[in-house]
Amino acid sequence: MNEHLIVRVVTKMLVPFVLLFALYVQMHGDFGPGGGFQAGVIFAAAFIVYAIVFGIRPTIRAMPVGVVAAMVSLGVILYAGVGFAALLAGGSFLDYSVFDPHDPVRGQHLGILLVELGVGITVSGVLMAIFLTFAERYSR
Amino acid sequence: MLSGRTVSLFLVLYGTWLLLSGIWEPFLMIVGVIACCLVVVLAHRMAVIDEEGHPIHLALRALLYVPWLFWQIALSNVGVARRVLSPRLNIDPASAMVPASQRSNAGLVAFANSITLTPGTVSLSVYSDRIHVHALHRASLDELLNGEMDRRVRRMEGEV
Amino acid sequence: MSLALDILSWTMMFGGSFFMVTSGIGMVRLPDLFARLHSAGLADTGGAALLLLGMILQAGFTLVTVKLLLIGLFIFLTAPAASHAVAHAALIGGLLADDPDENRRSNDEAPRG
Amino acid sequence: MRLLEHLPALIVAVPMIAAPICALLLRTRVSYWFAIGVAWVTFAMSLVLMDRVLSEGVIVYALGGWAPPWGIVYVVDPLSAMMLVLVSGMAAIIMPGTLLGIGSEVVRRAKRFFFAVVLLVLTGMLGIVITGDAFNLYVFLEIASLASYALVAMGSDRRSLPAALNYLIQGTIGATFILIGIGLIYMVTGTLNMADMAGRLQGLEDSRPLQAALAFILVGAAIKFALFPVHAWLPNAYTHAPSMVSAFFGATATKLGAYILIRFIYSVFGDDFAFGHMAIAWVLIPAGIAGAFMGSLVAIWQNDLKRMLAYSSIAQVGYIALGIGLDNQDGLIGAIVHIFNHGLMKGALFMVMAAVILRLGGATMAEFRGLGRRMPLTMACFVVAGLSLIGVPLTVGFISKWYLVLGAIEAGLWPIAVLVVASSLLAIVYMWRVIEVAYFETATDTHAIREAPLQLLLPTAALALLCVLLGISTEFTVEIASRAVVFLDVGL
Amino acid sequence: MSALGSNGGFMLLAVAIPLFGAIAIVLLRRWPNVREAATLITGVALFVDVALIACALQSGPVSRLVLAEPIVGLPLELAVEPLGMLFALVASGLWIVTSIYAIGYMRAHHEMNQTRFYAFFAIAIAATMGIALAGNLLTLFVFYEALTLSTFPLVTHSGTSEAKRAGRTYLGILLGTSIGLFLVAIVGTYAFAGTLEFRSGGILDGKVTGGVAGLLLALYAFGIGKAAVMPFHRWLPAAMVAPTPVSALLHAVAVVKAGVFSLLKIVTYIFGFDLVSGLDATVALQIAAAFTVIAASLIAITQDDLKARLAYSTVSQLSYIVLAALIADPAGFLGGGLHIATHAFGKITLFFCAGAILVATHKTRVSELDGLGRAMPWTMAAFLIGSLSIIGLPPFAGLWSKFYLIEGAWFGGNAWLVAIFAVSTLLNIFYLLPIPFRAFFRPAGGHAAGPVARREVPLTCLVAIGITSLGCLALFLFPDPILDLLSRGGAP
Amino acid sequence: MFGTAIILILIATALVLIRAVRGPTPYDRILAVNVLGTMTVMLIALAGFLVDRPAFLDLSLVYALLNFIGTLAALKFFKHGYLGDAP
Amino acid sequence: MMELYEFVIGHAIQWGAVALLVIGLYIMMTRHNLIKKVVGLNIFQTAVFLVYIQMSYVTGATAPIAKAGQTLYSNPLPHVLILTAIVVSVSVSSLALALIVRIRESYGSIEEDEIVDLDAPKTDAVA
Ligand code: NA
Ligand code: NA
Repeated sequence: MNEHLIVRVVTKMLVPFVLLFALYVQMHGDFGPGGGFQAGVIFAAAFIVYAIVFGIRPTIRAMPVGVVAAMVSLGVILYAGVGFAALLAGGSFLDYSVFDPHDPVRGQHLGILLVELGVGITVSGVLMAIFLTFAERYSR
Repeated sequence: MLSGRTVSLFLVLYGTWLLLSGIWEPFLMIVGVIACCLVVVLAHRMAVIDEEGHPIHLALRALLYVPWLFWQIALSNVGVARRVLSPRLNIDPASAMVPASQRSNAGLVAFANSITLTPGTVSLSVYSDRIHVHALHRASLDELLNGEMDRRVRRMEGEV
Repeated sequence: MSLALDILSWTMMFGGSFFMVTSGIGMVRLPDLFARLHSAGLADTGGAALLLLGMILQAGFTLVTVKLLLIGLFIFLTAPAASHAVAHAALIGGLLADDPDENRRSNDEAPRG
Repeated sequence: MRLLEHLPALIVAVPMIAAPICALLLRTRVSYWFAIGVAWVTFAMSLVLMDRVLSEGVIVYALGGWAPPWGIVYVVDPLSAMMLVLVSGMAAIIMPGTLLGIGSEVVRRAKRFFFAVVLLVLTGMLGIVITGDAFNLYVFLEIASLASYALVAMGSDRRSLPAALNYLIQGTIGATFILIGIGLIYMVTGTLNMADMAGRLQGLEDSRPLQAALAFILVGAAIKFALFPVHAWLPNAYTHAPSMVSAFFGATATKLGAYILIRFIYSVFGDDFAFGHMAIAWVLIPAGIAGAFMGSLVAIWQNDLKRMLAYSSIAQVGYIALGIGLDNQDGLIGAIVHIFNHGLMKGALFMVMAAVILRLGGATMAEFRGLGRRMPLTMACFVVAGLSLIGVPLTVGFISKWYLVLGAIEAGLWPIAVLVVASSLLAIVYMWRVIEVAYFETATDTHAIREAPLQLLLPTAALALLCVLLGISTEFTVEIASRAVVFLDVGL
Repeated sequence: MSALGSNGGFMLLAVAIPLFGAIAIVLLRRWPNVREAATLITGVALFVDVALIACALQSGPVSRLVLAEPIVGLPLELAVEPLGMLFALVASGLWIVTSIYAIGYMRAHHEMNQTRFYAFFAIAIAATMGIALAGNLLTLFVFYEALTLSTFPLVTHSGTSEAKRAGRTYLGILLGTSIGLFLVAIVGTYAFAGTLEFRSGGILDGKVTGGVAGLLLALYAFGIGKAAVMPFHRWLPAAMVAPTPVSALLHAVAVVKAGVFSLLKIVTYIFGFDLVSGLDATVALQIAAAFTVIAASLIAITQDDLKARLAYSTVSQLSYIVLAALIADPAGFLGGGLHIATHAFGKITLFFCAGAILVATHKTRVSELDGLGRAMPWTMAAFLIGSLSIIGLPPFAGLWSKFYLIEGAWFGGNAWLVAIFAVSTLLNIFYLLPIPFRAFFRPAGGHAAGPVARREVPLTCLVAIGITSLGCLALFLFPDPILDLLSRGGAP
Repeated sequence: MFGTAIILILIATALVLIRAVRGPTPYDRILAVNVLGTMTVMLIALAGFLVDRPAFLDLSLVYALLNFIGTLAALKFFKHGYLGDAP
Repeated sequence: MMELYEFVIGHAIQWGAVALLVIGLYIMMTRHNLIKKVVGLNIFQTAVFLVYIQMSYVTGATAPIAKAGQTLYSNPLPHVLILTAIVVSVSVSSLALALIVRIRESYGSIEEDEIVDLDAPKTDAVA
């Protein structure tokens, strides 16, 4: 689709802002759970639209496959790791208030932020991985 | 790497971030810087920071063009709605080549998208010097062939 | 003032909905793909814009407005690109009856997009 | 130790964090050992939890320290403790054999991730069992299901792919039904906590959404549970999945559908509503009996033994549904005990398939000719587990059938009692075909076939042994099932 | 009482000795002579053990021995009562004789897999001891199934396709009836009575309505397939393919006797005479049994195959005991119990003779036996003794059991049964006596013409035949010990 | 008033659905689904106002993005038969 | 007036959900093309989103929200639930598509009946 001028230009303009929006959702998601999912989807969507318009090879150049695969695992590890950290800090599993003994609410903020980050990384990793395998190998 | 365009992209992104955040909290502002840096790095790796992907040079003059375009969109919306809703379906489809005098790809895209955005005309195909346009009614095509939109877009590109 | 705003926003949203429905009618009534493309434009531009404006008036100047504007900006950027992509694909697919480019399939001059 | 208090969370969290770590381990062998360790640690945790539940009563653990109505709670009662032991125990027992078992049965490029996905399944299954939050249950259900679809698809036989896709489609329909049901209850009660739901449902028997919710959950769970006539995903999935996967699923997967059904009927809706108001017995009992017959009958005609076992699973699932449908203590004890006992038998039988496929490259009647002499120990395990499947006394199968028949008679359903045992006679036919071929016929080829390797043989033998031990001493299974039934407040 | 001094310890030994014997037989498989010695030693040890139990029973109270508790409140336990004692004595005694016979027969007949044969034979005896000493109905059922499974390899011993078919029939009917009907009856009994213990006067009286009791009784009567009440008798003629010692095991020592023994015991100790005699169903079942008596006799007359004729004779004779049970009074109990013993001695003699004829002359048909009395005088004399005993003519033991049966029928108000017994006796004469008559009084003719050489069978076979024939006589002369024993059981 | 708008848009959605079902060319369907997407974006936003949950706006923005991607993917896939690089 | 809206919307959504359920199931059952089946599955799952959207309208459905100060967070709200459901739905679809890719690689077809035919000679006949 490289010859497709309009789509190409529009996509180029779009991609940075979509990525930014993903990070925005990620970082502002801590006022209610669920932000990580959205962020992950949006983040991956940016790469997916890029891959559709420019092809797989440039996409992999920007985001190597190994990185994508590691993202999946690292996100989950981050998620569960925060839970364990809470345990070790003396709270119950996923009890983030222990992260800041003086201000439990801040602790909760931090905990949710990290957990959601884990979710976001995993979700985007999974989606990208699936798209890459799908697009790489499927032809009608 | 750190071209003017890159810096510009960073600033625009950060502005958007602040606007979206709406909270002047140091933590989020710092996170915003990190986030924008990350995006710029990724955008750079994806090679989208160029005059096509970040046509900041058009921004100022676009402020003049956009209101006119919106007015055109409003007018043609009403027009197309009337045609669609008229009992006998008052349409007369036609397609033709419309000359395009823009010099840059960004300008060409702006022109083509403007055509598509105004209901009643759709850009079918873009060539370096002309755009293949389809219209719901011959009248819209004739109006486009006047060349006013072409001129205004080229003015946005900056006249030589 | 608030009442006036309400009326204005109500009108806008009603207008937007009207364009949406008109777009839908056009999608059904119009005879071929290229004609329907214009009808789709009604939803993307008049419909979406008026609805968003109506909502902005309801929201006042808040984060919600910023997001509504963002949605509008996004639609105005991507909708024509999508429409064009469909139209272009259909053109290449040979769906246009009075195609002026006689040499489309002779690779004389490949369109740039 | 303080960490003990957090066991309800750890038992899910440990496999959850272990799964991605396992994926990051680049060598298959390393992740294999890692997964074995995790499975056994989980198993140990489930035993400790069981012990605590039996001695101290129900454990409620609030995630994040938030009290029940706001946060997600994990609840360990006798039933969930038993399911935890079953799931983690089967994982622990089966895991050591997997590396050999998947040798030729998993596509090469999937091997690296095999163990990570297995741990993901484990996470989801344990989560389903332990959570006290309805929506959380759905999420865990999907984690387990997605990973399960992937596991089935890892089979090296290309037929595993359409099988996995079918499993995916039907499984998703089931899960979606459950999700709709949960949504409807949420709509009526405004809570996702199952205990809260039960409290707020009092007096709402005539609520349409509630009735719809029960119907949706019943159908959804039935699909997950492979209850006749919504069992269609199971035969191909179990046949074409790698045998070790079939062993694990055969022992656990459908059981979770049963668990979800029991959980919702007794812990959320209450049996007055489910059986009195909605008369779901009229669904469960006929479907259970029909499934028992249909599954066994079809099993008789199978040439591929994995497929035979798969159909046998459908039959066994019928018994469990029947036991639930009887709505009395003994019936439910029978169902719960059978959930556990069938896990042991099917686990052992599919492990035998894995061993036979490893040595002979297939598991059809042809491979089983003369197997009694070629792989005597493996076949001995097969016979023991097979007798148990038939329901011969002194095996676990007898115990489950005893309670099912007792429940049927207590419910005044004599014909059902007769049908239960009559259908188990069909099991004699399909098991005996194999035993006959293995002991009375001689192999057609003359290759020297060695007995199964120890990693496969020991777990198989352990399961077969359990089939007998737990058939003689039922302190563990029946005792816990009885407690579960008392706790669920059944038919009192 | 010390553990071993109590008859509890002896009861455990009664089950354990044959099992250890089986292990010894397998371990000694390389030395046939030692192996056979092990069989005999085990047999003697068992008999001594059982005799010790009998002595203990004579002198002291009965203790119980709990082996395990597979179902809460329902242990596997051993206990001794007179009827079971008798059965244990008969079975363990005849096992020694059968072993002696088998040693000669198996070697002379060049059978394969003799180790397997002796081992499973011993296991079957262990199961029989379990049946005889079962302390409750569950225990009885467990050993009943064990007996079925352990005799399967014996029935299919030759491994031919005919044997395989016979094995299928054998297993199909026995497992089918036991799981499909017997088990249902047991669970039903448990559901109503809350226990399965054998108690004087029964456990069901007053707990169930007449309809349920009738249903249960019917389930027992047909569910105990080993009693071979028509239409579930086919397995017995089918099992004729087995080697003769196995036939002896089936017809005299263990299997069919286990069936009628169970029925007698259930009527006596589960139902109680009062309950059974008051049931409408009893009459119907009596008719079924009476039909079996007559029909099987008629079929026997038409059989030319010697073993098949004897098999149908057994079917007929078994229903005598079924009728005895259904008469449900002390005289019937006495007659039934006695008939277990007398028929055992008579029928085992006949089968030993049939086996001897086969080994010596390879003849299996009645029509081929003309003139054989000259070649095998001892064998055919024994055959005559066995026949007379079965018919019930003096001076042989069969007289007593028939006497008590008729007495029970007459005084129990079932005069029509007396007629049945009379007709059946006539039929007995028709199908049994012609065989020795042919052998002694018809000249050898047909294809096997020519001078008849004396061809007796191996000495061990002859010894065995002699012992059992003498047994028939001895039981006629000294029936008192048995009658004493039996009269201590039965009515409360 | 949000309710009215929602009902009207639902009507429009139904009309577009007719086109999506009727086709006749794949381009017609793709176009219809694209318009459907735009309408859904508006629906979600309006629903957010109706139930006073501003978070719905994020959702509709995401949906708009997915709509765009979906249209491109469908076109490319229909035209070329692959999504990635030419095989 | 407001009640009327809510009634209409509530029921429109309800019937919409039912319609989607039925349409999705119908497609899944009648189509042989695997992609179409997955599309049907997606339509089917969309019904759930509608059910959960409808929850927002029903009075009393609002989840209990913790008191401020005690904690910042509330019980999962409908939109979070919908979002989760969407994520699940996307994952399921992706996995399904990935499977279809591999099916096409192995069979050269994504038509269910053709795939069944391709396996037919290999399937087990009754011995
Ligand atoms: Na347009
Ligand atoms: Na199963």
